[in-house]
Amino acid sequence: MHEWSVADAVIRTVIDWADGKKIKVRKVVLGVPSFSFLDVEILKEAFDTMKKDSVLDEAELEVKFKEPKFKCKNCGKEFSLNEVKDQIDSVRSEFGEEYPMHFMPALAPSFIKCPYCGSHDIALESQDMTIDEIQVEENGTVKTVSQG
Amino acid sequence: MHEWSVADAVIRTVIDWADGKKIKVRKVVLGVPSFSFLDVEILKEAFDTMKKDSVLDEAELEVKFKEPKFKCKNCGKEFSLNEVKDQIDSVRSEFGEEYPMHFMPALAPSFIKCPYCGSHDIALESQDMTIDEIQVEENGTVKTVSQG
Amino acid sequence: MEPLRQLAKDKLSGKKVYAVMSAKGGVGKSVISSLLALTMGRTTLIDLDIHTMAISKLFGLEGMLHEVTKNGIEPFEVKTVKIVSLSGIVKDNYVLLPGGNQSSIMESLVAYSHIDTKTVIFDLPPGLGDEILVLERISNFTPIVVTTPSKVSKKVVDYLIRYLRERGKEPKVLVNLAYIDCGGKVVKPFGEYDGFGLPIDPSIEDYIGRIQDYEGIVKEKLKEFILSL
Amino acid sequence: MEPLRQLAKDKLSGKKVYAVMSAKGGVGKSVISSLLALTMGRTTLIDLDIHTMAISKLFGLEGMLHEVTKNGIEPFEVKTVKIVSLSGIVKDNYVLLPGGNQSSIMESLVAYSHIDTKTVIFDLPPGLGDEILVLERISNFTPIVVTTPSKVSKKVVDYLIRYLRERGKEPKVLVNLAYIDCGGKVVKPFGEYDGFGLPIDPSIEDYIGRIQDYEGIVKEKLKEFILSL
Ligand SMILES: Nc1ncnc2c1ncn2[C@@H]1O[C@H](COP(=O)(O)OP(=O)(O)O)[C@@H](O)[C@H]1O
Ligand SMILES: Nc1ncnc2c1ncn2[C@@H]1O[C@H](COP(=O)(O)OP(=O)(O)O)[C@@H](O)[C@H]1O
Ligand SMILES: [Mg+2]
Ligand SMILES: [Mg+2]
Ligand SMILES: [Mg+2]
Ligand SMILES: [Mg+2]
Ligand code: NI
Ligand code: NI
Ligand SMILES: [Zn+2]
Ligand SMILES: [Zn+2]
Repeated sequence: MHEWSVADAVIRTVIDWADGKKIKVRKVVLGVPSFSFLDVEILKEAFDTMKKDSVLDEAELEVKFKEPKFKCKNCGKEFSLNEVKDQIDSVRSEFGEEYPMHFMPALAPSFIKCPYCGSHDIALESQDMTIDEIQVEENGTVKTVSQG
Repeated sequence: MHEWSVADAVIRTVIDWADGKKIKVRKVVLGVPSFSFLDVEILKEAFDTMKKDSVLDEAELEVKFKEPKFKCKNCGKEFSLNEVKDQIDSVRSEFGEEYPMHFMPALAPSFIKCPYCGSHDIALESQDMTIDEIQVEENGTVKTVSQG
Repeated sequence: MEPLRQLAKDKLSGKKVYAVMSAKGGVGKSVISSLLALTMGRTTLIDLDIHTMAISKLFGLEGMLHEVTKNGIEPFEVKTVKIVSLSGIVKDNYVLLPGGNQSSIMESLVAYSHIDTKTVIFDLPPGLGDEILVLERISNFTPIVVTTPSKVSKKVVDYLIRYLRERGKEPKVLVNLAYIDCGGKVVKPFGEYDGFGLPIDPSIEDYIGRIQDYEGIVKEKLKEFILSL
Repeated sequence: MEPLRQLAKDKLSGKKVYAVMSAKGGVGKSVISSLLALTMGRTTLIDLDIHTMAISKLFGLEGMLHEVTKNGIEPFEVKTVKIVSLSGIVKDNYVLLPGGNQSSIMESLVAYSHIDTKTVIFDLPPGLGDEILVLERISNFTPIVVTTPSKVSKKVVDYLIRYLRERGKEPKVLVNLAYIDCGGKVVKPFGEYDGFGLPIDPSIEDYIGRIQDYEGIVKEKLKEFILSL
C-alpha cells in the first residue's frame, strides 16, 4: 500500500529536478530491489493518478526490479536471493504484505543470515530505490537522461 | 611509523591466502588512499625486513596511491582532494606525522567539510587500504591474481 | 536521484521540527521527547533510535504494527500524539545492522510516514552518526540537547554542542537527573550544573508502558521549558 | 582481501577477549569495563565507543596522543592496564561520522594496536551495530552484558541477549545501579531484578578522571563477579 508513497516520492523528485523548465517527461525508469516485492500495478495506478497537471502529465512509469547481490563480511562468501529465499518467505509469512523489507530493503541483515556461516554481517549491493532514467521532450526533441 | 603494522598486515594476509601452497610470491600491489600520506620508503623497508622465510621471501611491494572521490550527501556535489587540500593541511599541521587520516582514512568526514555547503556529510570512495594484485610463481609459471 | 530523500524533505517542510539529542546514552532523551510531545500535544513523535525503539516501550505499543494507507505509514495515536517507530514495522524483532544501512532506514521512516501535525519531535539515538546527518539533510531542526550533571556526560555532550554551533545551530540544553527532592530538601547527587534542570522522579519507572498517564514533576518542569522554546 | 581484518584477527588470537556491551546507553558499560580491567590487571582495554570515547575521560587521558612505534599504536599505561582509545588519535576533536565508516575505524583501532597482554577487554557503544559485527569477525569474545533493573533497559537488552544466544554465545549479565545502601538499609530505586547486581555508589562521580584510584563497593562486587567468569 505504501506504493502510493513511492509514486509520490518519484513524482516529487522529478518535478524538483525539472525545476520549472518547459519540458515534458515521457518516461521515468525506477529501479527497485526485487525482494521489496513492490506491487507494480498499484505503483503505476498511483503514479498515473498523482502525475496530473505536472511535467509528468504524459509520463509513463517503468519499474525495473534489481536483483540484490549479498556478500557475507564474516566468511567472505557471496550469495544470491535464491539462496535465502526460504528465509525471506518465512519473514513474509510472519508479516504478510507489509513485511519489513518491503518498506526498507536495508533491513535485510536483521532478518537474513548468511547461508554458509549463519552470520548477520551481510553487505547488500543495490538495496536502494533509485530513479535510473528519465526520458524528456524539450522543444520537440526527445532525449534520455541517465541518473547516477 | 605504523607503516610497520601496515606491512605486517599485508604479509599476514598474503601468507594466509597462500595457505601453505608451494608458490613464490613475486609482487604484491597495495592500494592506499593518497591522503593517508603513508611513507612508501618505510613501508618497503618494513615489508623487506618482515617478509623473510615466507612465501614472500622474494616478493616486491608496489604501492599505488588511490585518489579519493568525495561526494557531499547534503548538497550532492562531488569534489576532489585538491578542493579540500587546505583543510587537510591544517589537520596535518595540528597533528604532525601521525595525523588521524594517516591511520584511518575513514575519519575524513569528521575533519573535512564540503567546500560547497560546509556539511560533514561526506561519502568517500576508495578510502580503504586494499591488496589489489598478487603476482605468483607456481611450478615455474608466473601469473597475476587480481583481488576484488 | 534519491526519491526518498525528496519525500522526507517535503514531509517536514513548513513544520516546526525538534530533535531531542545527546551524544551520551541513558540521559533521558526518550523519556523527555515523549513528555515533550505529550505536553505540547498535536505532535508527531518519530523514534529514530532504530536499535532500541524505546518510544514504543514507553507508550506500551510493543508488538503492534503500523497500518499502511495511501498516505503512508499511519502513526499510532496516543492522546493527541502521533507516534512512528520502527517497532511498528519489525514488531519485536531485534534490529541488528551494519552502520551503513542505518541512514536509509531513518530516511525511509520519515519519507513513508503520514505526518499531519505542525510540530514534529525526533527522539535520537546516542552517538554522533547518521541520525544527525540525515536530519540535517531533510530539515531545519531545533536541537534540544539532553545531558546529566555527571562529568562524563557533560564532556561527551560538549562534542555535540560544538558540532551544532559549527553548523550554525544554537541548542537548547536540558540537564536531566539534576536533583532529587528528599522530603523537602533538594539533593544534587551528580553535582552542580548550569542551565535548565529536570528533577529525578523515581515514580517515572511506574509509568514505563503508559508514559501518557504520567503527570508528575518532570512534566511540570517541561511545561516551563517549552515556554522558552 | 582486507589486510587490516587479518591483522586485527591475529592480534587477538590466543587471547581471552571480553566484550562489555548493552544495547542500552548509560547503563555503566564504560565504568564497568574500566573497573574490570583494573581489577583483573595486566589487561588491554580497548574503547570501541568511537563517538563518546568515555574510557579516556574516566582515566584522565583526554588530550593525550598515543605514541606510535614499529609495534603500532602504543597503549596508554595506567597501573597494569593498557588503554587504547580513538581519543589518542583525534585528541579532543569530535568524531562525527556516517554509519558506514564506523566499522573500518574499529577494525583499524584493533589492527594497529600493540597488544601484549593475555586478556583484552572491549568497551562497546550502545546499539546493535558494527561494533558487534566487527568483534564477531575478528575474535571469539565472551559477552558481558550490562543492564539496569529499569524496565526499558531490560527490554532493550533482551534484544541483545536473544541475538547473542542465536549466535551461540551465552552472555554473563551484570545488573548495574541495582540497589543503594541508605545508611544500612538496601533500597532498590529501579525495582526488583534477577542476576548479579552492582550497587549505586554516588562516590564514583568523584573518581571521574581518576577511576584508577577508586576502591569502593562497585569494585569489590566486581571482584566477586570475576570469579564467576
Ligand atoms: N527525570 C527522570 N527521573 C527518573 N528517571 C528517569 C528520568 N529521566 C529518565 N529516567 C530513566 O532513565 C532511564 C534512561 O532514560 P531514557 O529516556 O531511556 O534515556 P535515553 O533515551 O537517553 O537513552 C530510563 O529507565 C528512564 O525511565
Ligand atoms: N554503579 C554506579 N554507581 C554510581 N554511578 C554509576 C555507576 N555506574 C555508572 N555510573 C555513572 O553512570 C553514568 C553512565 O555510566 P557509563 O559507564 O558512562 O555508561 P555507558 O558506558 O553504559 O554509557 C556515568 O556518569 C557513571 O559515572
Ligand atoms: Mg532513547
Ligand atoms: Mg549511531
Ligand atoms: Mg560507555
Ligand atoms: Mg552504532
Ligand atoms: Ni506497501
Ligand atoms: Ni604512521
Ligand atoms: Zn558467511
Ligand atoms: Zn555539500
